[in-house]
Amino acid sequence: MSEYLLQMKNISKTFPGVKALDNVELEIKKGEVHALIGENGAGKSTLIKILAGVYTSDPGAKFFFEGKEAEISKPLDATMKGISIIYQDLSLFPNLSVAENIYIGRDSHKKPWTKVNWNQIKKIATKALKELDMDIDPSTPVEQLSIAQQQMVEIARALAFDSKLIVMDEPTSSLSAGEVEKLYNVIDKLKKQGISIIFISHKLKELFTVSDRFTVLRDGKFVGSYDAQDMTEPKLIQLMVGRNVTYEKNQATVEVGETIFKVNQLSKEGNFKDISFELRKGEVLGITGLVGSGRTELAQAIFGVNNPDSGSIELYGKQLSIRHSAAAVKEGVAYIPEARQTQGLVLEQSVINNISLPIITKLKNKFRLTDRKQEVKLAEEYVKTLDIRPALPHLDAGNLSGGNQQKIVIAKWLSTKPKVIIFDEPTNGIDIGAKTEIHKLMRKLANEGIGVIMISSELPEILAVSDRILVMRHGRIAGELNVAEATQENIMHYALQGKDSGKAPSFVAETNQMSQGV
Amino acid sequence: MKSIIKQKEFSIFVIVVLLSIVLSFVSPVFLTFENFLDIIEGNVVMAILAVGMTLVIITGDIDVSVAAATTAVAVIIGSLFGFLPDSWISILILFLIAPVIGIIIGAINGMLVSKIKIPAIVVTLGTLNIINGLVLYLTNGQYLNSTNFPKPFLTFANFELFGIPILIYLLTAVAILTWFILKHTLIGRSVLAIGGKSQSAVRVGIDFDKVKLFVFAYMGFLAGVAAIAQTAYTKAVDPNGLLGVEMMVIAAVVLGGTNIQGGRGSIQGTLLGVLLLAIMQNGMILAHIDTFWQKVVTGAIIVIAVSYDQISYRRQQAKLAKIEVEA
Amino acid sequence: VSGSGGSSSGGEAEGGDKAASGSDNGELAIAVVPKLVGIPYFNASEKGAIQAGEDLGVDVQYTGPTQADAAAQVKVVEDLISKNVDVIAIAPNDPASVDPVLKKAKDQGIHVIDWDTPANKDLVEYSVKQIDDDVFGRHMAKKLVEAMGTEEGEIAILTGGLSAANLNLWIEAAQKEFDENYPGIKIVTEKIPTEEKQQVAYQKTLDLMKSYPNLKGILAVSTPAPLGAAQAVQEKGMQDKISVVGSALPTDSLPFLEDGSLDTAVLWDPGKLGALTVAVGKMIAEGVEITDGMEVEGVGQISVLEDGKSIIMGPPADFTKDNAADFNF
Amino acid sequence: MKLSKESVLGLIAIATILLMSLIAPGFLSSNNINNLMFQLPEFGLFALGMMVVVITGGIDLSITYIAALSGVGAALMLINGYPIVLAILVAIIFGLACGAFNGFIVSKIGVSPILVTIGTWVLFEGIILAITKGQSISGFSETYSLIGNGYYMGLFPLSILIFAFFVIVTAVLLNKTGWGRSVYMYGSNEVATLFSGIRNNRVVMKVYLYAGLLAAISAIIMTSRYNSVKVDLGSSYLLQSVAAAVLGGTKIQGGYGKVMGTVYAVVIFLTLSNGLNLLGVHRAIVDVFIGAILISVLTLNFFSDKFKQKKETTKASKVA
Ligand SMILES: Nc1ncnc2c1ncn2[C@@H]1O[C@H](COP(=O)(O)OP(=O)(O)OP(=O)(O)O)[C@@H](O)[C@H]1O
Ligand SMILES: Nc1ncnc2c1ncn2[C@@H]1O[C@H](COP(=O)(O)OP(=O)(O)OP(=O)(O)O)[C@@H](O)[C@H]1O
Ligand SMILES: [Mg+2]
Ligand SMILES: [Mg+2]
Repeated sequence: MSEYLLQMKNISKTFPGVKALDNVELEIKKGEVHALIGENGAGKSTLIKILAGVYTSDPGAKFFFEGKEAEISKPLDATMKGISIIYQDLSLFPNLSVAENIYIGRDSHKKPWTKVNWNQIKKIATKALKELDMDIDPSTPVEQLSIAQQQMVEIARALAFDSKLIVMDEPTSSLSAGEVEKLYNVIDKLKKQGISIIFISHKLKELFTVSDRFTVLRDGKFVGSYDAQDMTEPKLIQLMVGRNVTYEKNQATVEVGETIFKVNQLSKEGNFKDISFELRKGEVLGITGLVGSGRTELAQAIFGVNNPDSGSIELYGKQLSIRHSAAAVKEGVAYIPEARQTQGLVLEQSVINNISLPIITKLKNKFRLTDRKQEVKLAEEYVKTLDIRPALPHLDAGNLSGGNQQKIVIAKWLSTKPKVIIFDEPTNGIDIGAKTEIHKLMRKLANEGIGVIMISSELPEILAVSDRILVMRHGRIAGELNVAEATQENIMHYALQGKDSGKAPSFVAETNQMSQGV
Repeated sequence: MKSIIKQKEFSIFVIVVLLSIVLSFVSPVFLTFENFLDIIEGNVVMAILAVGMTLVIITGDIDVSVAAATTAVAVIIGSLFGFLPDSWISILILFLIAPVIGIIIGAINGMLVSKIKIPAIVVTLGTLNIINGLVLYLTNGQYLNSTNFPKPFLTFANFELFGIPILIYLLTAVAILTWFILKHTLIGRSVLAIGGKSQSAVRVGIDFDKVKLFVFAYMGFLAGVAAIAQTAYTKAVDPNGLLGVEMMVIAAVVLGGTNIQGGRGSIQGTLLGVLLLAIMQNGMILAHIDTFWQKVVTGAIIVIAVSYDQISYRRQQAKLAKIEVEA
Repeated sequence: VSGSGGSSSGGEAEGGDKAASGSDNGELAIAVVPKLVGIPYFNASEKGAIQAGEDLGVDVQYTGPTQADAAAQVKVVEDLISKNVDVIAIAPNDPASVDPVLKKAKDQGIHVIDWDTPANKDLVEYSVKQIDDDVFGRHMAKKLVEAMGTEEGEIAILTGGLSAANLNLWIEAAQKEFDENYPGIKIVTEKIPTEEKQQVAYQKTLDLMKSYPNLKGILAVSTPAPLGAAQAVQEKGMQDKISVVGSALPTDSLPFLEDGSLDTAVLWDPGKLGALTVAVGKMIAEGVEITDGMEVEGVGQISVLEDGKSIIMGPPADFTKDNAADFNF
Repeated sequence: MKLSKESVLGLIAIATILLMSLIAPGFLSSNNINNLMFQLPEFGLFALGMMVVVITGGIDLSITYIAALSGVGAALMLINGYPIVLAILVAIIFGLACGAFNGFIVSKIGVSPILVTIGTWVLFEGIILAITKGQSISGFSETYSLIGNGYYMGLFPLSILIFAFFVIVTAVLLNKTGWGRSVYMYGSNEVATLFSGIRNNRVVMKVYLYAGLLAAISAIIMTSRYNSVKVDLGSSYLLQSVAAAVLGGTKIQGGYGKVMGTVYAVVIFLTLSNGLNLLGVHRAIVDVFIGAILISVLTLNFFSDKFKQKKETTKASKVA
């Protein structure tokens, strides 16, 4: 029988507004670690969800498992074939114990009345946790774990199954270097047992350390599969991005002017401590750091949805007290959240209604009623200027692709004529084209004198766009760098300092927990 | 660190205990074994329904047709009484037929919820109207008393073991069975899983529709059992006897710490919830509270309890959100 | 007494279609509106009314709300006005609330009478009463004292609902009776509502017996209440210690009367009341004058009070273990 | 099929009316039309109030008891000889107070609406009992009774004009004001509105206040129409108003709901029950019909939505 464990042929997937996959193929050999790579939004997770039976692909797809043609129409089909998945956005049950979370799904094929064997559950769970040598009580409800611990539990679940194929969708995205190390060891062990692994990551170095072969996706299309030995980083990036490597530099073109925005000694218990920084006219301030370093919490504190315990904020020398997002809007502080689909947009409402939301109470006609004409005009303007596609402002926001959805969020906030905008992971899950547009836009805004803060976990992006860089670690500012002196290495140094940075100097790409979902 | 559930159960437990202490001071009879039995037996029907409702609410749904369904079954078995022989077979037959009818009603709800995706509250509101209407039309509210009940049924209804009425054993059986299902069977865990995070449930291959169908069918099953209990308790069939009970059932379940958004809940808690409402009713008269103020007190306690519960739940969540900050 | 009522049973079905066909060939249309449909008491009166309809050859339409809600009842009456019936006989849930709609009916030239519960005197041509409320309340009180066999002691009062007008009237009357003639009787607490449910009455009675250990009597008004009270007494074997008297139908009461857990059920034949209502309706529609002491077929001798409006069916019937079996309602 | 949910419902309403005028004797009699016009407002106002709450993803099970309580308020003023205006004012104040209480616990404490309003339902009922001792309060002035029974220009019932007024007000508030838009947006995704500078608490508070107001207006009409008030005034409208809102196309999870849809639904229910009564159908069967219609219409919606979604997906994927 064939050397291939799994073959997927002409896989396509259409979402409302997005052709996420277009005639993709994927071939996995027995006992290999196969890297699946591509930009954000390339379609990796979607492909995986199809393999998992969570999404059904558009007609015409073919699956071969262990040489035989196979059908995967529902998750159970995949499970029964010994395919287990580590989901990028996790698939845990907050209300259930670690033990049960690890075990659950094994019995899905059995009769509903099957008795659950708690002892076996405990045994299996404990064993799996041991392999990753984690010491957490298996009876802890998952909701009480940190994101990193939760990701480990998700991994432990995959190990606990006696799988033939384990898919890891950005498994290390929020792990500390130490935990990453453990995972590598496990992967080696699995390979020795002849278990195949599909490994998805944005960290190239990591990919080269673990993978035997690569499959590259670009904008939902299949680029090719290659052996690791005849592959180099630059070549890989070339294939991924389809054009020259890094983002073109985007730094300040105008003279950086006076301080417009100031944060003094901002603290919130269990979130961040003693945060102080300044933002000057004409510059883009980048904030980066590991996941859970408190960047989002900080941004949301400034924006008034996560009120700090102490500290103060100044805008153009004026003391602000923002205890609610409404106040933020009034003062001209805007926040573009990382969780686009849950916090950023009302998906089941029209593009128009989304764009006008923050200023809806101000769009009044002479009868002091909502001025629909003006509202529509506003929306159409932004659709034009930001080139939102499709240019149908009456469509529900949910029907647009990631990048265009993000543009709607931006339009929404531009409509408030803000003095300061905080972008939180602005390009997460959107394709390269939209990405560079957004970078240009941020720069343009800065040049117009609007204060721009960009939170990002993607170092190339940080280095490309920001003029000054704050690195956060465990809720504090660990360091400040000028882009001139900044390199991936010294940023990493600040971000990881004090922890065992082990190997894996590569950086952590933050997953956007909500952005996709079945 | 044990799960929040326990804590919620605990808080209601405290309320019950406090209330009992107060009542035992104002009235000597409150703490008597007899009074206790009366309280429980008087609320067996409510408790059985609440136990079923717990599962429904854990999956994040709701069923407002339970009282109607129970009445429907009661009326049907009432009309059967005429034909049943005066032998123990009758009891057997009842315990076969009643649950089956209940399951059918429940399954219809379940189908509409899981397959047609109509929100549970709407579906059950509809079936509530339909069932009540039909019952009223067919029975014309005709009230059946025990005269034409088969004798064995009356013996069954009055049966006591160690001075404890049979209905209390029935409730215990239902409670244990349901607890066991919820805690020790695959389907039971799936119920908790779906309530916890439906997306994950789908991903791990849990059959969403099947579980929902099960939950409503089981609710129907217990409605059938409750119908027998009701008939045995009142020794009569009164088509109007349970009007409006569904709301109190829901209140009891939620007071018992089951989260209306789904995912959390336990049988233990629900039983405590029922007990709380029961003690309140019982206490009203024992505590000589003026008739006209009793509802005010009941309403106030419900509002306070659910608010308190929500506040403590929020505190919990806030704690969980924290991240470690370098000193 | 029961003979006429007796014949009514079974005739119902055939009565149904006769009534249906009746409306076509221009018979008198008499609408009888109970407080609500679907409770035993009003079912019994329905039987009587329909039966009388057949006997008297009029088209009786017996319809009411499914809840004892004033708004719902007014709707029913309004729809009846649209149907242009000749007579509307109403048992108002909330007497005042039907004033406007009854006016409307009169303006349409529809004859309006009330039955079971009085509506606004100025609007109705006649007021058909089973019995005078005051007499009835006092009668129940007397019966209770009788059953208790002593004029001393604690009693409690159960009622169907706190907001039922006629029940409240009876209870007031009973209380008057106790105050005036039986000073030894102590009412331990405010009247206790039982939601018109036997089960609730049962539980409340259990609680009462506990919180008032030397309770001697229970007065239970509204038809399910006495049954619930009796059931409690029966189960606790207190037949000899606690007397229960109330307004209930004999057939329902039977099992409790037999063992003395219910001492006396006081009521009238609701069927007869229905029949009388229909008869009165027919007479006014045909302009027949109604006089005190006149014989009404199937009902018996009726009395008309001085006001010339209130028609009293007759004294209440006391149902005891000796006679209850003879009744069919 | 280009018709909106609402217009389809409108057609169904017309169909029901036609059907009834064919089969139900005296349905078209001026007198009966009158009845319908007098019956519409009180029910319609409840349904509108319920709809607004449901658009936020909530529900108000205390609405009819709010009405009864404000009715009691008005009644007490009237029988104590205060001027009508004052009585009306008190009724409205009571309604708003109850609404505020619900609104506070829902928006500030964050308890789920169904629980809050089950609690307040019992609570308000209790308060009424405590005030009225269960007795009905009645006997108001002729002038007051005009509100519910009077005509405008001898042609239109006053009450239906009041209703029409509030239909328009509700439509304007929902579709032409920032609050209204926020209500819909909140109903679809309250996190997003919070992250867009919307004060969710106020939006929700106002929603329950508005429901309270409409309940109070309904109470004024009812008390005037029935010239009396009692603890269970209008209680039979509770579940009906939820049914009407949902049948009207309002999404029980929130985010969608149109005034006209609800009005059509109310018309359908009223026509149905009125017609069936004229036909001499047993009252109970009317309930059965209401339940059946509710479920079958939603089943239809389900399939048509499914169909529509398919089309949209393909359309969108083409343009994208
Ligand atoms: N449920 C969904 N509905 C609509 N569009 C979706 C959905 N899930 C994914 N998409 C879109 O499909 C495209 C591919 O998404 P996918 O998550 O597969 O990318 P990815 O390669 O996993 O990106 P990342 O590296 O950020 O995880 C994106 O444009 C995304 O916006
Ligand atoms: N015997 C067990 N072993 C391991 N985990 C368990 C066990 N029992 C319960 N759990 C976990 O504890 C959490 C609570 O589960 P559940 O509510 O069903 O039981 P419980 O209420 O904790 O225990 P009980 O119902 O016996 O009081 C769940 O996440 C479940 O996975
Ligand atoms: Mg992905
Ligand atoms: Mg973040």
